[in-house]
Amino acid sequence: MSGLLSWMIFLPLIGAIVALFMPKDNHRLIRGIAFVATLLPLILTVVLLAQYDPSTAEFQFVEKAAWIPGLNVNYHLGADGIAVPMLALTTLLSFLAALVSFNITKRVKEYFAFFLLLETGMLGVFSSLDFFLFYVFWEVMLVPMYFLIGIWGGPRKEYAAIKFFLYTLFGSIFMLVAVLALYFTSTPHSLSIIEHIQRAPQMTRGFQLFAFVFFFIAFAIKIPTLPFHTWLPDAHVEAPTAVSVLLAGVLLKMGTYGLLRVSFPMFPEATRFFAWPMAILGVAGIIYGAMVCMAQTDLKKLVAYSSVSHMGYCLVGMAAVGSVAGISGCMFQMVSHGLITGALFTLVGVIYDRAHTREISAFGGMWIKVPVYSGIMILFVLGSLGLPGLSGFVSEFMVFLGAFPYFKITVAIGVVGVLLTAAYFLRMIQKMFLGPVAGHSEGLTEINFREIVAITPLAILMIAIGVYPALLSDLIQPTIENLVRLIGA
Amino acid sequence: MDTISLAFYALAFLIIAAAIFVVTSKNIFHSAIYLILALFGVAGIYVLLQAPFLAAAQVLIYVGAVSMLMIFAIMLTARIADQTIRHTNEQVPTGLLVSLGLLAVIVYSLWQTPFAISSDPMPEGAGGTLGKLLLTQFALPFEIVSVLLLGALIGAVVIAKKDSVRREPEAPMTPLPKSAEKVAG
Amino acid sequence: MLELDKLVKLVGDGIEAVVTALGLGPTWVTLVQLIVAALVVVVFAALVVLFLVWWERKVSARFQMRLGPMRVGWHGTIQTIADALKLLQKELITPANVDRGIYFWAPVVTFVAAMAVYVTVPFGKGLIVRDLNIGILYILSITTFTVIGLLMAGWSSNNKYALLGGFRSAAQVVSYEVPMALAIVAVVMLTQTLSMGEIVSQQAKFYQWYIWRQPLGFLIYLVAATAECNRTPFDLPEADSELVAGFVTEYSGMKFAMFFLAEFLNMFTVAAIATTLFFGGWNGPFLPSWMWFLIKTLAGVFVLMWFRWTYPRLRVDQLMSFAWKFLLPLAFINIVLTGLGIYIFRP
Amino acid sequence: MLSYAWLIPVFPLCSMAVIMLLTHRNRVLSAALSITAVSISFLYAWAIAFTVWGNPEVQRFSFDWLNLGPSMHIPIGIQIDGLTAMMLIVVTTVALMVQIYSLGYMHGDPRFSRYYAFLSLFTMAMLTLVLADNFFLMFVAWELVGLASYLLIGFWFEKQSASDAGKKAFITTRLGDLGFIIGLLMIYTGCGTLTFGGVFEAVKTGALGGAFLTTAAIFLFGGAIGKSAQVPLHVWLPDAMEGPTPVSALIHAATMVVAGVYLVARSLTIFMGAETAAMTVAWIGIITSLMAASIGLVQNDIKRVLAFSTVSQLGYMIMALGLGGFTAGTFHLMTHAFFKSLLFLGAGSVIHAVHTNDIREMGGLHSKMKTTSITFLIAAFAIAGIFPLSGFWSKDEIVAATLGHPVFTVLTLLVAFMTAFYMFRLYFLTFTGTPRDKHKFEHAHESPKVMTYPLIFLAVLSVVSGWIGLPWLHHGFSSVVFHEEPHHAEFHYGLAAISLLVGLSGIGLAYLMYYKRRIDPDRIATSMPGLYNTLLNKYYFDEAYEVLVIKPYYVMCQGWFWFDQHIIDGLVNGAGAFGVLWGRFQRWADETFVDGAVNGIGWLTRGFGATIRYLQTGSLQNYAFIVFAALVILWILR
Amino acid sequence: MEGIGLTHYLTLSAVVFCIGVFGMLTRRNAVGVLMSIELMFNAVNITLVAFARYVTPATITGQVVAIFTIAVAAAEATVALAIVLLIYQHHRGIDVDRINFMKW
Repeated sequence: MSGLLSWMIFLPLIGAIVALFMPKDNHRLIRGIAFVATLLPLILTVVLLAQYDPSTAEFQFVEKAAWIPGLNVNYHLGADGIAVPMLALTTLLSFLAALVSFNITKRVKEYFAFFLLLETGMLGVFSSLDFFLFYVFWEVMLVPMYFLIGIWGGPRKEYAAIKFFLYTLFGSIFMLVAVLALYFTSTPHSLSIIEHIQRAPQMTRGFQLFAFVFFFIAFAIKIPTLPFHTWLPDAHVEAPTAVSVLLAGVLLKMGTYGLLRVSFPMFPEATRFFAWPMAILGVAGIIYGAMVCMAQTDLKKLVAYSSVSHMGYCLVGMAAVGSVAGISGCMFQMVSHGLITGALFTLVGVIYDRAHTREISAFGGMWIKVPVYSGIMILFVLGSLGLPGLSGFVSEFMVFLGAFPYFKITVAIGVVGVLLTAAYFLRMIQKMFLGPVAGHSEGLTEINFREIVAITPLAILMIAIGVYPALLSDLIQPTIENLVRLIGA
Repeated sequence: MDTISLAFYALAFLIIAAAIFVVTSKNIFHSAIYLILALFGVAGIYVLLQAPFLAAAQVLIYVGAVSMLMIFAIMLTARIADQTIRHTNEQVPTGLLVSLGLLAVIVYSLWQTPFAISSDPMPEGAGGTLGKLLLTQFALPFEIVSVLLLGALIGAVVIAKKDSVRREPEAPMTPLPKSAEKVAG
Repeated sequence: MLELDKLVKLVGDGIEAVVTALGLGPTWVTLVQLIVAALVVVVFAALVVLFLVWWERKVSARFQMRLGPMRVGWHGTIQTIADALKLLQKELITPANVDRGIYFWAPVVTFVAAMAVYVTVPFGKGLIVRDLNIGILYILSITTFTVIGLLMAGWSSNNKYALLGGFRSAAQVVSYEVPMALAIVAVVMLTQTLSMGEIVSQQAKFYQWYIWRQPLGFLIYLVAATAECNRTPFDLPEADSELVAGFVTEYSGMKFAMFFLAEFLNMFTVAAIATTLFFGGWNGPFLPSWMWFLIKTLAGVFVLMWFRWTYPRLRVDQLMSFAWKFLLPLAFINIVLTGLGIYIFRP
Repeated sequence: MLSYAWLIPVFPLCSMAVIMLLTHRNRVLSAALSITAVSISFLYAWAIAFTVWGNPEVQRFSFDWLNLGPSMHIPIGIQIDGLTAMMLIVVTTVALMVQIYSLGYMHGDPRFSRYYAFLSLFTMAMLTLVLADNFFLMFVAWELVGLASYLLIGFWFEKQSASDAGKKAFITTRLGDLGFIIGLLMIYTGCGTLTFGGVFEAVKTGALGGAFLTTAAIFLFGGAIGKSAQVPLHVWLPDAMEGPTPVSALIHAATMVVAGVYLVARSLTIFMGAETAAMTVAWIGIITSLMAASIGLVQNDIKRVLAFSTVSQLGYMIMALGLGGFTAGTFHLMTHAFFKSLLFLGAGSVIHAVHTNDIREMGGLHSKMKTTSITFLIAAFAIAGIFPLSGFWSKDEIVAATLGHPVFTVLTLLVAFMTAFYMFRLYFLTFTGTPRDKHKFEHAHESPKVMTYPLIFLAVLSVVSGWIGLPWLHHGFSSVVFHEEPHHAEFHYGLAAISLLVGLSGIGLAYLMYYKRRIDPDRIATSMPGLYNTLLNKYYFDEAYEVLVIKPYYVMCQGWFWFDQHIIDGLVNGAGAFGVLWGRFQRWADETFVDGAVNGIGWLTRGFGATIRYLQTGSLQNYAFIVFAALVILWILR
Repeated sequence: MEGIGLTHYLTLSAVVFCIGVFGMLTRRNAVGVLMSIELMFNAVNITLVAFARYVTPATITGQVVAIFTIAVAAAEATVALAIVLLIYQHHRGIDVDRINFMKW
C-alpha cells in the first residue's frame, strides 16, 4: 500500500472535516466518526508494523514529492526504528483517548475535530523528514492542544492553555532559528533532514554547538527537562482526561524524539560535548520531580510531576551517547511512559468523573469499594515505579545500564530516583486505596466497561514489553546502532 | 401657426405651469397631481419628438409607478397639521435668484451654441430600433441598469421594512432654535 | 349585411369632403375625423355600459336563482336608463373639508382614462380609431390613469374609508399591472408588434389564436386583469362590508355615475384586450367582424361576472403575496418558456 | 528433569493468574488451586534435590532475553546446584505448610482468594529468585518478592498500621535495593555480564578486583541489608508482623528475609575477593544479631519477639558468611527456616486462640492447646541449640566459623545465650503459669487440624533437619551445598559443649525468672530504666529515622515544591508578566509620543475644522444651493 | 414664424430644469424635494430626446439614454422614498430642514 504514512496522517484530518459537517447535536454520530477516524490509523499501524523491515536502519515507507520547489521544500515522509514505535504509540493512544473522550458532552463536534487535528499533527511530526514539514506539523499540533485545554479544561484552563502555548511557541522560535541557520548554511539550500545528517561531518564545531543548543531549548521545553517543566503540571491538571493522556503519552515524546531524530545525528560533536550536562539535567529531573511529587496533594498533579521525573530517565539514557543500551533505554522509556502515564491519566479521569475531585486526601480505602479499579491503578503505579516484569523496569534498567559506564556518580545518584518514586507512589496508594474507607470513596462506582477497554491494551503492552522487551528492541536496534555510529562516541 | 407649433406651445405651457405649481403648491398632494400633469405633458413632448415608445414608457413609469410611489409616500407621511407649516424654507429669494441665474446662463448658452442639426429620417416603427440598440450596443449598460433596479428593489425593501426599525421613536430631532421657530410661524 | 367598416369609410370620406370644402387643411380633416370618432366611441361606450349594467344584474340574479330587474321594459331592459336618469337628477353633494379641486377632477380623470383606451381597440375590420404603432403599450399606460383617479378620489374625500380604498386600489393595481404587463410581453414576443390591428390580423385562422401558444400567459392575464379592474375576488378597494364603498363613499350623483361608468368600461376593456390578444379579435366566419368582436368580448365579460359569484374575496396580504410571490414568478417562467419556444421553432 | 526446573515457579504463577482472573469468587477453588500448584512444585523440588544429591554438578539453562550488543546483553536462565536445591526444598516445604495452615487461619476472611493469589505470587517470585542463574533475574525476582511482601503485610489494609507497615517494608527494602542496582551496574560495567558464572570467573581471574570490586560488593550487600533486615535497615521487619501470621512465617521468617543471606552466599566469591567487604558483612551481621537479640529480651508482643529473633538469627547467618562460613550460614538458613516458621505458626495458633499478641495477657495455655505447646517447645529448643535438635548442629557450625576471630566468638555465644533466654521467656510466659487474662483463657481452644498438622510436620523437620549436617555423614549437607569445593568441618566437641552450655544456661535463667519466679524481671527492669527503655524502644531506631530522615525529607519536598511553584514557575510567570509590563510601557509610549504626534496633527486639523464647520449646515439644500450658485458664479467669472 | 426647432425644446427643458432647481432648493418637504428632482430628470430627458430627434435621428442614441434615465430615476425614487419612510418612522416628520444630522 503506497502512501501508507500519508494515509495515517491525514485520515484523522479527513475525519475532522467530515465531523465538522455533521449536525452538532448528534453526539453519537460524531463519536462514531472519531472512533473510525482513530481506528483506521491504528489498523494502518498494524499494517505498518507488519511491513516494517526491522533489520535495517534505512528510512522506510518513504514518500517524497516537491512541495515548494522555489525553497527546495519537499513533502518528505519516512519512518525508521525511532519513528515506528512512536507512530504506533500515537495511533494507539489516540484511539484509546478517543474512547475515553466519549464522556465529553460539551461542544462535542469541535472537541473531536480538534482532537483529530491533533492526531494528524502528532503523526506528522513523527514521520516528517523535511524541516519545513516537521515545523508545520509541530505547530499544527499546538493549536488544537491550546483549544482542547482552553475550552474543555479545568478551572484554570485559560492560564494553563496560554502558558502551554506560549512556552512551546517560545521553544519553537529557537528551533525555527536553528532550522533557518541550517538552511542558509547548506549549499544548495536544503531543508531535508537526511541531507543535513549527511553533511554533519562538514559542520564546524561552533555551528554545531550553537544549533544543538537552539534545538535543545525547543525540545527541552517539550520533554520537559528540569528548568522548563512548569507548564506541564498546569497543562496536565487543567486538560481534560483524554488530552492529558495524549499530552503525556505522545507530546512529551516529541522532545526526545526530536533530539534523537535531529540533534544527535546532525550535530554529533555537540552531542558528545553536551552529553554530560544532559545527564546532569536528567538526573536532576528525576530526583527533583520525584521530590516535588512527594509534596503533591492533587492526584493528577502528582502524575504530572511524575512525568517530569520519568522523562528525566529518557534524558539520562540519551546522554549515554555511545551506548546502544542507553539510547534504547530512552526509547523504551518513551514507549513505556506513554503507556503507563496514559493509563494513569485515564484512571485519574475515571475517579474525577465520579467524585469530581482529585485531592488525594479526599479518598481512602478505595480498594474495598472499587477493587477492580484499584487493582488496575496499583498495577500501573507499580509499572510506573519500575517493578520488574512491567515495561517501566526494563526501560529504567536499560537507561542505567547504558549510562552507568559513562557517568558513574551521576547515575548512581539517579538510581535514588527509583526509591523516591516508590516513596511517593506508595504514599499515594496508601492514602487513597488502603486504610479505612473515607471521604469520597464512599459513593464511588466501579470502573465501567468502556474504560476497561481503553485501559486493557495499555496493560497488555506494558506487561508484554516488561516480560519480553525484545518485542520492541528488535524494532529499534538497527536504527539505534546506526545512530550511535553517527554520533561516533 | 401649424398644429405642431400649437401642440408644442400648448404642451410647453402645460408643463411649465404644472411645474411651477409643483414647486410652489402649499399642498404636497396637489404638487403630486401637478407633477403627474407635468410628466404627462412631457410625454406629449416626446410624441412631438417622434418618440412614441418613450412617451408610452414615460406615462407607464412616471405616471403609473413613480407618481404613485410619491403619492403613497405623501399619504404615509403627511399629517393634516403639516399643511399649516410653511412649505418652503428660507432659501426662497436666493433660490429664485440662483434658479433664474441658471436659466439665464443655460438659455444664453443655448442660443449661442450652433447645433449640428441633422436631417436624417427617424427610423420607422415604435420601439424596434430602440430594442435592438438596447440589446446590442447598449447591452452592458442595460444589464447594469437591470442590476441597479434589482438592487434598488431589495434596498428599498430592506430600508423600509418595519422590522428593521425600532418601534419607539428616537429622541426627537434637535429642536429648531427659537428664532427659527418664529420665522417659521 | 351590416358592413360597418364601409359605413365608417363613407362617413370619413364625407367629413374630409366637407372640411376641405370649408377651405381647411388636412390637419383639420384628421382633427374633425378624430372628434367624430371620439364622439362615436363615447356613445358606443355609454351604450355598452348601459347594457353591461343590465346584464350584470340579470346574470347575478340568475346565479342567485333570482329574476333581477323585470319591470322596466322587456325583462327590465331599460331599467339602467331609468337608473341613469335618477342619478343625473340627483343633487351633487360636495362634503365639507374635501379637497375641492381634486374631488372634482378625480371622476373625470378616471372616466377619461377609461374612455381613452378605446382609441386603439379594434372593434372590427377597419373599425379602429387610430391603429397606434405602440397600441398595446398605449393601453397599458393609459389605464394607469384610472388609478390616479382613484387615489385622487380617496385622498380628496377626507374620509378614512375612502383613503383606505384608494390605497388598496393603488397598491393592487400597481402590483397586478406587473404580471399583466409581463403576460402581454410574452404575446408581444410572438407578435413582434405592438399594434393592435396587426396583432388581430395575425390571428386570422382559428388555430392561429395566441391562446394556443400562450395558455399560461392568458391565465396570468385573466387573473391580473380581474384584479386590475377591481372585480371580485379582487374587489378589496370597494369592499362594502369593510370600507363602506371605498373611494366612492363620498361621491354621489353624476360623479358617482362617472366612476360607475369607468368601472364597467374597464371590465369591457379587459375583455376586449383579451379578445384581441388571445382570441383572434374580430376574426371569425360568417358573421360581420364587429359582431364577432362583441360576442367574444361579452363572453369575456361574462367570465368576469362568473368569477364574481364564484370566488370569495381575498385578504389584503394574500392579495399582495399572490401577485408578487406567485403570479410574477409565473409570468417570468412564461416569458422564459416563450423565449425558449421562439428559439427552438425559429425559422 | 533438571532442564525443566523452570517449571517450578511457573506452577504458582499459573495458580496466581487463574485465581486473579477467574476463580477469585470461589474461595475453595482458589485455595485448592494454590495448594495444588505449590504441592507440585514441592514434589518437583524434592525430586530435583535428590537428583542433585547424587550429582552435585552445577547445571545451567539459559536463553537470550535481551541482546543489544555489548552494551547490554542479558541472557536469563536457571542454575541448579546444591544451594539452589536446598533453597527450593526450604521454600516449597514452608510454603506448602503455610498454605495448608492458612486454610484454617484465614478461614472466613473476606479476601481469602486474594490471599492465596498473593501467596502464589510470592512463592513464584521466591522460587525464581533461588533458581536464577544471574544477578539480573535474581533482582527481578527480588523485587517481586518485595511486592508480594508489601501486598501481604498490608493484606489487612483497613488497619492503618498494616498499610503503614507495608509501605515501610517496601520502601526500606527498596533503599537496600538501590545498593543492589548500583552493585549490578558496577559489576556489569566491570565485566560485561551478569551471569553468576561469568562474574565469578571475572573475579577469579582478577578482571574485577580492587577497590572497584569492594565498592561493588558493599553496594551489592546493600540489597541484602534491606531484604534481610540488617542494621540499619532492620526496622521494617518488626512492623511487618502486621501481616497475617502465616505470612510472617513464610515470608518474614523462613524465606524472603533469607534472600539477603542467599544473595551473600550465592555471591560469596565476590565477597571473598574483597576482604574489606567481607569484614563489613561480618560486622554488620554480628551487630544486627546482638542488637536484635537484646531487644528481643524485653518485648511483650509474641510476634515481635519472634521477629527480633529472626533478625538476630539472620545476623548470625550473615556474620557467618562474612567470615567465610558458607556451610554454616546456609545450613543455619535451612534449619532456621523450619524451626522459625514453626515458631511463627505456633504463635499464630496461639493468636488464633486468644486473639491477642500480647504475652502479658496469656499464660497457662499449655493445658488448653497441647499440640501447639509441644511443637512450640521443640522449636524453642531447636533455636536455643539444644542437642540433638537441628539448631544445635547449625549453630555449632556458626560458632565454629568464628574461630580465629575471638571477638566474634564471644559475641556469638552471648547472642546464643540471649536467644535461649528470650525464647524460653516467651514459652514460659505463654504456655505455663497461671492465665493472666481469664476471659481470653476461657475462650482459648486448640486449633483445627489443618493448622496443627503442619505444626507437627515442621516440628519433625526441626528435629531431624539438622542431622544431615552430621559431620561424619557421607554426602551430608556440606558435601552438597558448598562453596568452591565440598568441605568437611571438623566437629569441635569443645565448642559444641560450650555453646550447648550457654544455651542451657539461658534456658535456666528464663526458668528461674519466669517459671519459678525466683528472680523478679520487673525489678531488674526498674533497676536499669535507661537500658530497659532503650531495649523496649528498639534503640530508638524508628524515632531516629522519623526525625532524621522522613521529616526532613518531607520538609525538603515541600521546599522543592515551593521552589518549583514560586521560583521556577515564578520566573516563567515573571517573564510573562514582564512581557505584559513591557507591552504596557510600549502602549504608554505609543500613546504618549507616537499618538501624541498624530493627535497633534489631528488637533490642528480639528481646530481648523472647528472654525469652518459652520459651513456644514447638514442641510442638503444648502449644499445644493451652493453648488448651483457656484455654477452660475463660475460661469459668470469664466 | 418658422417651425419649432431644437432650441425650443432645449429652452423648454431649461425652464423646467430651473423650476426643478428652485423647488429642490426651497421645498421643505422631502417628498417635495424628490418631486422637484423628478422634474429636473424630465427636463434632462427632454433634452436627450430632442437631441435624438434633431442631432442624431438615425441612431436615436438619446432615446436610449433617456430610457436609462427613466429606469435610474425610478430606482432612485424607490430608494429615496424608502429612506423618506424610514426617516419618517424615526423622526415623525420628513422636514428636510430638520434632517440635519450630518451637521457639523
